[in-house]
Amino acid sequence: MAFAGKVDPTNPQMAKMMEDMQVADMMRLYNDLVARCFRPCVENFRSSHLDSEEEACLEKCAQKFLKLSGRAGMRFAEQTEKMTAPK
Amino acid sequence: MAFAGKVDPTNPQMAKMMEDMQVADMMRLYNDLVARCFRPCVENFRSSHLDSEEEACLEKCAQKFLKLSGRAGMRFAEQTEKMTAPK
Amino acid sequence: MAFAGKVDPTNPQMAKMMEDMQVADMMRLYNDLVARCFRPCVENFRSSHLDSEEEACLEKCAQKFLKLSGRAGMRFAEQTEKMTAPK
Amino acid sequence: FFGGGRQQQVNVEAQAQELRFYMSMYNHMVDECFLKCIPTKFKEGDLNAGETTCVDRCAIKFLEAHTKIGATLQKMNQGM
Amino acid sequence: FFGGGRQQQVNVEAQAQELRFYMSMYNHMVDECFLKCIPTKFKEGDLNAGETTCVDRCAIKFLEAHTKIGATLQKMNQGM
Amino acid sequence: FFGGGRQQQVNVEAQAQELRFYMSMYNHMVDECFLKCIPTKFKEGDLNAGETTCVDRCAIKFLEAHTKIGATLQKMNQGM
Repeated sequence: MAFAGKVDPTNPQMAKMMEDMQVADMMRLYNDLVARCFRPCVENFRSSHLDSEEEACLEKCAQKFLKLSGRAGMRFAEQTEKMTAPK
Repeated sequence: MAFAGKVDPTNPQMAKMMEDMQVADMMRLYNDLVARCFRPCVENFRSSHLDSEEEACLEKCAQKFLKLSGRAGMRFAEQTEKMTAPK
Repeated sequence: MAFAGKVDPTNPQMAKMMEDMQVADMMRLYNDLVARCFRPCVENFRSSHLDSEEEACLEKCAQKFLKLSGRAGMRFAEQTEKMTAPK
Repeated sequence: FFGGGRQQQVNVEAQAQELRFYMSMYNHMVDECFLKCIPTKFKEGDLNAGETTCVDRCAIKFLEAHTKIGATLQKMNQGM
Repeated sequence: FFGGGRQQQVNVEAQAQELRFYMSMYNHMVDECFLKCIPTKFKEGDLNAGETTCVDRCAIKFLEAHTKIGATLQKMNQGM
Repeated sequence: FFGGGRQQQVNVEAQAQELRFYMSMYNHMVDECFLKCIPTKFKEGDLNAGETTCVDRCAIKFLEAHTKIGATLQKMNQGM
């Protein structure tokens, strides 16, 4: 996580808490991503199954979102470090 | 709930947790439903009170939403059962 | 908070819980407000820094939102009191 | 008297849940009324007269909608 | 046998997390299908035939999308 | 030394709350920048050059907006 530097991971209670939060955040990300990509990618309901175009759209949407998350996370880490730098 | 089959209800701790989650989910549903139906149904603020058309709109919106939830829940239960079927 | 009257603050456990909830709510408000105001106020990405027009927009948006919250909170307190009035 | 701690614990949790319900209701109300009453060209930091009237009415109508939808939920629960 | 309380505690939490995952998935599905299948002019409280068919298909497609995106996440995790 | 467990507990909760704040801030940033920088016709799975530049700027501007709004909240708190 981009903000892992914010806490003390040597504290075992802290480590446990971070692990729980990471699992919860991963689940949230997964569910949000499905809804976010479903909205623009699946627009017709003439059939009960995804066609190949919809599948490709969902895949590209998820990939783009994760790449954007990573990129934005780098900027986030840099900037929040700057703010808290002069200890 | 459509996913009640996912947990062991004979465990008393589990049963207590499910009950708490159901109450919390019911409250969330109620509050979300008000906002969701308010948005399309209430559009003028020339008066401080709902007129009969707005009231009818809110009622139909809530009914439709709950019926959709039930219907979608049936499909959800069928499909997630299929995925986890061959035990 | 507009609904502070809903609980018994002389109970120390209750007071602690309300304090925790207020801190969590304040953090949520802050983060939501940034996203809410960023959306209409920041529309071009030709530069990496906010220009003075965007800064002014963000400030007015936050001020208006807080004033609206306060005003709506007054109505909320009045009306929910009315509903629960005849003790 | 003994065991009162447990009772109190339950009570605190029930009150916490009620408080969370009211907070969520209030937050939704603020969101919807901001959306309905405030144009996104923010000309000033204050609420002008038209916006103030709109917020007052919007808040009251939102709470009426809350009551209306609560009644609908109850009616449907009984009907099923 | 002793210490079973602790084990059970962990188990309850894991199951709670799983349940929360399914609840969130279901809630998102309902949200998206309401958006896709129900026009905001609500003519009646029932689902009409077209809406019913739409909801059935929407629910199934949503779950397929869930599987598809799960697979994409896994592929990307391994690729990195 | 005794009672350190309690102290540590408080500390863990405070840090958890801080962490949740940063996670929420980061998640909002990602949401807004996805909305602003990515057209919904997804032509490929990678970010192209224009999108990459947009994300970099969007992330920085979002954090500036965070600071700006924080300052506004503080000013208003003191004014009241």
